[in-house]
Amino acid sequence: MIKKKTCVAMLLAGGQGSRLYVLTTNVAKPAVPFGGKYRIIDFPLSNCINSGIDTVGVLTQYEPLQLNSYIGNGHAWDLDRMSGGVHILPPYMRHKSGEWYTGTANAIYQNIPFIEQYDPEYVLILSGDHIYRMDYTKMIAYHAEKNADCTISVINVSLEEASRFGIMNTTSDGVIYEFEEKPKEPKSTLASMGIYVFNWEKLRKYLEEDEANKESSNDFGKNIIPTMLANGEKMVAYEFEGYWKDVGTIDSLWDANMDMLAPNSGLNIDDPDWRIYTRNLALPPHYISPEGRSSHSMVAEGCEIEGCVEDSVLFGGVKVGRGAKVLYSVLMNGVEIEEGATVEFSIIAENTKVGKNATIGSDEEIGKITVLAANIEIGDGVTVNAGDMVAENIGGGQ
Amino acid sequence: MIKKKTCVAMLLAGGQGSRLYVLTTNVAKPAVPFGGKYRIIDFPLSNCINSGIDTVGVLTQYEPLQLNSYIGNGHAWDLDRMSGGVHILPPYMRHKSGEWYTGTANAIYQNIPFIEQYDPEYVLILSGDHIYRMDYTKMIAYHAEKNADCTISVINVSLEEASRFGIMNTTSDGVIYEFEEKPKEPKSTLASMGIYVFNWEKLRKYLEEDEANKESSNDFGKNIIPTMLANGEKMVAYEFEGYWKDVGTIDSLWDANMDMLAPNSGLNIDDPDWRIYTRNLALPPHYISPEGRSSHSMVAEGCEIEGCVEDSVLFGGVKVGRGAKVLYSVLMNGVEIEEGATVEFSIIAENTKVGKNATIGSDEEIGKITVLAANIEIGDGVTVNAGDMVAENIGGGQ
Amino acid sequence: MNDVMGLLFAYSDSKRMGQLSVPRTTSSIPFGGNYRALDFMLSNMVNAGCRDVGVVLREGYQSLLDHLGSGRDWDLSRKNGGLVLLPPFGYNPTMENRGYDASVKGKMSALINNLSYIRNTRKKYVILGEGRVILNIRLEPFIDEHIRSGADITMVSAAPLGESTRGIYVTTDESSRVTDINTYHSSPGQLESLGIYILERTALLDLIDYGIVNDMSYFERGVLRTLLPELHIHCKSHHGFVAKLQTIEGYFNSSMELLDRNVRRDLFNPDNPIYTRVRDFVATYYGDESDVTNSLVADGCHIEGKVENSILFRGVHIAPGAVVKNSIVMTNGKIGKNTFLNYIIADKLVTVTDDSMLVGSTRFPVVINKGHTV
Amino acid sequence: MNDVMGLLFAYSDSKRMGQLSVPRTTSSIPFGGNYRALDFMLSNMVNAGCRDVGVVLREGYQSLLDHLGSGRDWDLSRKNGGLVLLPPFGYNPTMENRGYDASVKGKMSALINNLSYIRNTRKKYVILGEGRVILNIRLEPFIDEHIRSGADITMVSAAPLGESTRGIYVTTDESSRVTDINTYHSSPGQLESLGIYILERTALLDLIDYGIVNDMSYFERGVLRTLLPELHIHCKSHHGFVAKLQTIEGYFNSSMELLDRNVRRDLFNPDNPIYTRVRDFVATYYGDESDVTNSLVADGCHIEGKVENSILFRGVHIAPGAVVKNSIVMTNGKIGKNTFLNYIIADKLVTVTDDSMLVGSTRFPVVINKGHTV
Repeated sequence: MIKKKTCVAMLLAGGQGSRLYVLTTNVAKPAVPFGGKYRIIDFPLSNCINSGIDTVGVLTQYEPLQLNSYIGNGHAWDLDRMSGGVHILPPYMRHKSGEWYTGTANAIYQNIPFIEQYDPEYVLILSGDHIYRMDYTKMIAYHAEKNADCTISVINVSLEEASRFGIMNTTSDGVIYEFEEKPKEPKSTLASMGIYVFNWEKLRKYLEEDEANKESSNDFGKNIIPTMLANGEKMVAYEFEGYWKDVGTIDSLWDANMDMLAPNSGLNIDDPDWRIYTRNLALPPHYISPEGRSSHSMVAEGCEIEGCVEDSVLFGGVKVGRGAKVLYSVLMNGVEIEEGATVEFSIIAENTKVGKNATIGSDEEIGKITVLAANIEIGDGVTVNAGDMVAENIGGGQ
Repeated sequence: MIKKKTCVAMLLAGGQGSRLYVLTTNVAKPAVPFGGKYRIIDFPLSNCINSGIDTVGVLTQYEPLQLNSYIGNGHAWDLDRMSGGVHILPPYMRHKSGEWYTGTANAIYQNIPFIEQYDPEYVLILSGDHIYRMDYTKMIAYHAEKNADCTISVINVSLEEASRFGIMNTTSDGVIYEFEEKPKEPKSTLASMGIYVFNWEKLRKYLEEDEANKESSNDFGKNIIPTMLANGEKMVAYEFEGYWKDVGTIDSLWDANMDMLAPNSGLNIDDPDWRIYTRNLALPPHYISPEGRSSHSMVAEGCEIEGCVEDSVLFGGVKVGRGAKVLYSVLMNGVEIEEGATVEFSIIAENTKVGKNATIGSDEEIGKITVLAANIEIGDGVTVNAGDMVAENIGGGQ
Repeated sequence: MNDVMGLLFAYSDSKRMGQLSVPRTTSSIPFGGNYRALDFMLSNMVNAGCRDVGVVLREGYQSLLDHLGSGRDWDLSRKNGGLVLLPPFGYNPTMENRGYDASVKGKMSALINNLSYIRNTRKKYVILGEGRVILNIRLEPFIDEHIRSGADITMVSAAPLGESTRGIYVTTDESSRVTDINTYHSSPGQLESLGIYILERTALLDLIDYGIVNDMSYFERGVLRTLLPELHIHCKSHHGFVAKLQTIEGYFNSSMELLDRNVRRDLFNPDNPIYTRVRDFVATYYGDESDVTNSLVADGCHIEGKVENSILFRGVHIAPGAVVKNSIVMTNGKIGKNTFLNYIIADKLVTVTDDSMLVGSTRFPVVINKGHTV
Repeated sequence: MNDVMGLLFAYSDSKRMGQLSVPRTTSSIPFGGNYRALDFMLSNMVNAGCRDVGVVLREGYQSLLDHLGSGRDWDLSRKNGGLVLLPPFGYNPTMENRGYDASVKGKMSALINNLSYIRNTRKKYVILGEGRVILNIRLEPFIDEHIRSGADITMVSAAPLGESTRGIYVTTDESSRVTDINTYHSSPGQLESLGIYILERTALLDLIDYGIVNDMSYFERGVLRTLLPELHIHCKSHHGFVAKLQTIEGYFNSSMELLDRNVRRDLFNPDNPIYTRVRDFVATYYGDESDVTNSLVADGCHIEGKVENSILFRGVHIAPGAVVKNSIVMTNGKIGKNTFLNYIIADKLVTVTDDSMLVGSTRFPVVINKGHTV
C-alpha cells in the first residue's frame, strides 16, 4: 500500500504569522495569497512535485481547516498520489495524552511514524513562508555527493543584511564549522534559507535525543543544528542562486508582489518547465472596458476593470469601478473598488469592498503600506491613512 | 472552489476503542480490519458514496496518522473529489489556544467552519464502529418528508436486549416523545443506531447553546438529543431493516466476522450495486496447495494455504503451513501459521507469526476468544490458552 | 439530483467552420478565451448533478481526448462511470447490438452505437446535449419541471438563431406542447431546438428501439416527429445567450458578443460556473506601454502593445508596437512588433512576425491556421 | 529514477491467440487470475520510476481503454503526462511528421506515429517494452548498468522461449555485446529478445530518424541490425519466469506454470508488485462442500464444487457438484451444478449450464468465447 520513497519532504507551515497582522486573522501564513493567483504554500509544494518529490507532510497546528480545504486531495499540485501525496499533519493524541508541537524539531519528532512509513533515505525540511523556485533534487544530489549528514541551503546576502540572518561559516569546500544566529559582526554572508536535507537515520537519532533533553526548546536552528555541529557531524552548505524572499512581514509581502512586475527582480514565475501550481477558481478571462486602463500590472482571471490600474497586482475576480485608481497595490481575490475611489500603496485582503470616492493609503509616505483585512466594507468617501491596518468595517458616515 | 452540498456527513471516528484491547494498541477503532478485506470505516464511507454523499468529515483525535494514511486521497472510496471528498479533522488550534474534543457534540461544534464551507441543508452524523449497509438517501428523504428537525435511525431489537441500548419511545406516526438511555424496563424496542440527520441550521443553534452551557458534557446522546426533545423540536425515528452490528468488543467483532460466513445472517457484502470499497493491496490471487483445504470460509488475495481452514476468515497474504489447522478464527493481513500449529476461536492481528505445532485457543470453552496482537511472534510449540490476550512475543522455550 | 446522466454529442459535421475545424471537431473549437465549445454543455450537466456523462465522439477527437483527460477538471473522474468517452468507432458486434443496423446517420447512429452504455448506466433520467451549443443554463429547474409536468420529453428551445440552416424547428400549442417538428427553415412563431432533451432513460431506450425497428435515420425529424401524436414533448424556452457554432462568421460574431457585460454575466454566471481544463498559467502581465480597451483577456498573456475590441486566449504575447483590433488570438499566439491585425482569428500557436499587417472584415474574418507562422 | 519514460507496445497481431483475441488485443488478454497481460510490463515500468508511460494502441483497444482508465490504479494519473494512450490512428499530418511515410509496419510504424510524444516527453532515458510479454523484472539495476556500461542500448533477453516463431534472436560476444540479430529461427547459443530496450531518448529519436530516412519497415531486424557495426547493444539476461503470448496452447501452459510456488514467488514478488485495475470484489467464499486443491483463486469467487489444478479469475461461481480440472475460468464465469470441465479456457462472462461436460486436452485446450452460454 505504501511504497518506499527516497526522500520525504516535511513542510513546517508554522504558526500564526503574527507579523502579517490582519492578513492572518483567519488564515495560516502559508495560505496567504501571493502574486495574483497563488498562496505562499504553492511555492514549496510546486517545487516539490517539480523536483520529483511526491510525498509531503505539512506540519501545522494553526487553522489547519483552511489549509486542509485549500490543499484538498492535492490534485492541484499533482500530489494526489496513491502512495505518498500531500498530508496535513496536525498534532495528535497518542493513547491517553496528546501535546501541541513545542518547536520545529518537536513537530518532526511527533511525526516520526509518518516518515517511517516511507522508509526514506533523506528528509527534506522546508518552511512555508518563502517565495522561491528551487530544484531540490540538485541539493539532494549535492548532499549525497558530499556524503554529508546534513546539508543546509544558503543564500549570499549583503554584509549589511547578514546580521539579520542565521549565518553559516564554512571552510573553502563548503563544510560548515560554525553557525551564528544574527551575528553582530558576521564572518560570512551565507544566510540559512531554512531548507535542510538530513540523512533520515541520523536526524531521527538527534530528534530522539533532543526530545529527551528537558532543557531543549526543540527547535532546528536553536538545538538540532548546533548539537550536530558540536558533535562533529558532517554539515555542508549548499549555495542557492536565484530569487528567494521571506514574506513574513507586510513590507516584504508587498515587496515580493511588486517583484512580480519587475523583469529584473529574478522572480520569473512564467516558466513552462517549472510551473507554480495553485488551486483553480473556474473564473472566466478578465475584461478591460473602453474606459479601463492597466499598465505595469498583473491581472488575474475574472477581473472587471473600468478604472485605472498601475504598478499593481490584481487577484481573481477583482472589480475596479469607473474613475477609480489603483496604484502600487495588491488586491486579493474578489476585492471591489467602487467608482472614483483611490487605492495607493495598499494590500487589500479577500472580498473587501472599498466604497465610492474612498481613499485608501497614499504615496506621500513611501514604505507605509496600508492594509485592509478580508471581508470588510469601507464606506463611501472614507479616508484610510497611510500605514493603517483596518480589521473592521468603516461606515460611510464616519 | 467549494460548491454547496445538500448534505455533509460527519463521521465520529471516536476514541481508542479500549474494549478491543490489544487490537487497538496502535490503531484507531475505525481502522480495525474486518471481513477479510475491509476495515470498519469502509462501511460508513462506502455507504456515503453509494448514497451519493461525497463530502465526509472524519472526526478523530486518536492515532489520526494511520487513519490519514489509510484514507489517503480518498480514491479507494471514490471520495477524491475536487469539491468535497473525505477529510480527516483532528482538533486544531485557533489563535493562541486549542482544545481536544470534549464530546461528540463538541467535536462537531469545533468543526462548524468545515461544515459551513458547504452551506448544507442537512448534516448526517455517523459513527465509525458499526458494520451495516444503508442507503442514507432514503433516511434523508424520510426526514424531509416528515418535515423533521432531527431524524434518528433506529433498529428493532429484542425486548431482552433493549435495556442495553438507547431506546426511542415513539407515537404511532414515528414521532419520538421520549428517549431513555439503557432503560431497565424498556417501553419500546426501537434502539438508536447512533445515526442522525439534522437540519443544519437547527443543529448549529443547539451546538452553540450546548457549548455555552458549562454543565454539559457536550455529547449527542446525553445532551443535544434530550435538550431538543425537551424543547419540543420535531424528532422522528427512521426504522432501519437489515444487518447492523456494533463491533466495539472482541466478542461482537468475532461474531460479525462469522456472520460473513452465514448466508442467513443478513450480512451480504457481495452486492455489485452496493459495493463496500476498501484500500487495495496489490496482491495476487490466493493459492491452495494439493494438501490444503478450505471450507465454509472466506479467503482473500495473496493467501497460501497448505493446511486446513474451516469456518474462518482469512485476510490478504495469510500463510497456513502444512498440517496446520485454523478453525473458527479470524486471521488478519499477513498472519503466518506455521506447520502443525492449531488455531481455534481466535483473532490474530496483522503480521503476527504462530510457530510450528503451537496451539492458540481451544474449542472447549466456546465464547472465550483468544486474541494475539499485531506484529508479534509465538514460538514453536507454545500453547496460548482460550480467552488469553497476548500483546508480546512468546518464545518457544517457555 | 443524483439520478441524472448526461449524453453529450461532441461530434459534428460543420464543414462551414472551415480551417478552425481542420485540427478538431466543432465541439472542441476554442471559445471565450479559456474554453472549448463543449465545456459549456458539459459544465451545465455537471452543475445539474450529473455524475455520469457519456461524450460521443466521432472524428477529429484527439484534441478532445487531450482536453477532457480523465474528466477530473469537471470532477467527473470516478472509479466507475464518471466521464466516459464513447467512440462510435468502438462499435463491436456485442450481443446487445447484434442484428441492429448501425449504418444510419448522426444522432440516431450515435445512440445505437452506445446502446450498451445507456443500458448499463442505471440513472432514472437522461439529459441529451450538443457540444457545439454554447450557453449557460441551470438545468435543475428544467428537470424538476419535467418530472412535475408528466411530459415524455422536455425540450429546451430558443428563438431561431438566425444564421443557421439545418436547425430543428418546432411549433407548439398554447400549453407549450410540441405539435410539429421540421428542419432547414423556420416558419414565423416557431422555436429552435437547442438539442437539449430531458427524458427518462428507459423512454430514450424505447425511442432508440423504435428508430431501429422502423429503420429511421434521424432522431428529431425521424423518430420524434413520427411519434408526435402519442409523444408529449414539452417545450421550454431559454432566454439567455446562445451560440451554435456553424460558420466562421457566426463564431466571430458570437465571440464578440462576450464584450457585452450582460452577455458575460449570463454566460459566466458564477452560480453555474463553467469548468475547463486547468492549465496553470500565471496572471496576465501588462507592460508599461500596453493599452488594452474593451477586451477579454485570459491568464498568462504578456501584453506590451495595443489591443482593442478583442479576445486573447491564454499565453498570448503582444509585442510592443503591435496593434490588435477586433480580433481573436487563441492560446499561445505570438504577435510580433509593429504588426497590425484587424478582424483576424488566429488559431492556437500562431506566430505573426514583426511588421506584418493582416486585415479581414466583419463579414469575412480571416483565419490563420493552427501553428502557422505568417 | 525520475528521468525515465516508458513506451509500451500494446498492439500485436497474433492471430494464433484465436478466440481469446477476438474481443481484445493480445496485450489485454486476462492472465493469472487478476491481471491483463500488459499489467506486468506496465508495473515493471512504474516500479522502475517511470512517471510517463505511453501505451501504443492499434486495434481492439476498447477493452484496454476500460482497463487502464486514467491510469490511476498504476499511480499514473497525472496533470501532465502520466499514462498517455497513443493511438496510431490518431496520426495527424502535423509539422513534425510531415513528409514521413507512416505506412510502414509494426514497431517502426508505431514509433514514427508517436514521434511528437517521444519528442515532447523530456526524460533522459526510455524503456521500450511489449504488453504481451509477461515477466516480473526490477529494471532499476538494468538502467544503472546501462548508464555505467556506456552502451548505446541495453537489451533484455532470455533463453529462446521455444514455441515462438518470429522471435528476435541475438548472438553476443564474450562481453555480451550483440553481434548479430535474426528472426524466425534461433541458432544454438542465441538469446531471444524480450522486447525490452533501454536507451537515451535522443538516441531513440536518432534511430527512428535513421529508419525513416532509409525507409526501413522493421525496428529490430531493420534499423538495429543494419546499425550493428557502429551500435553498441549490450545484452543482459533475465532468468526468471517469462511468458510471451503467441498461441492458445502457450497461453494455457504458461498459466498452469503459476501453480508452481517458485514461479509465483518470482512473478508476484512483493518487492516489485504487479498492479492491475482495482475491482472491489469481496474475498472468496468457500462453501461447506467445496474441495479446492492446487489452484489459484482470485477474489469474489463463490465455490461450492470441486476445483483441481485450475485458475479462477475474479467473481467466478462454481456450483455444488461441479468438477473443474486443469482449467482456466475468467472473470464472472458461472459454472453450473454437476458439470465436468477438463482442459477448458472459459473467457469472461461465460455460463456453463447445469449437467454439462466439456473436455479438451493439454495440446488442445478448448476455448469458450467471451459471454457465451454453453
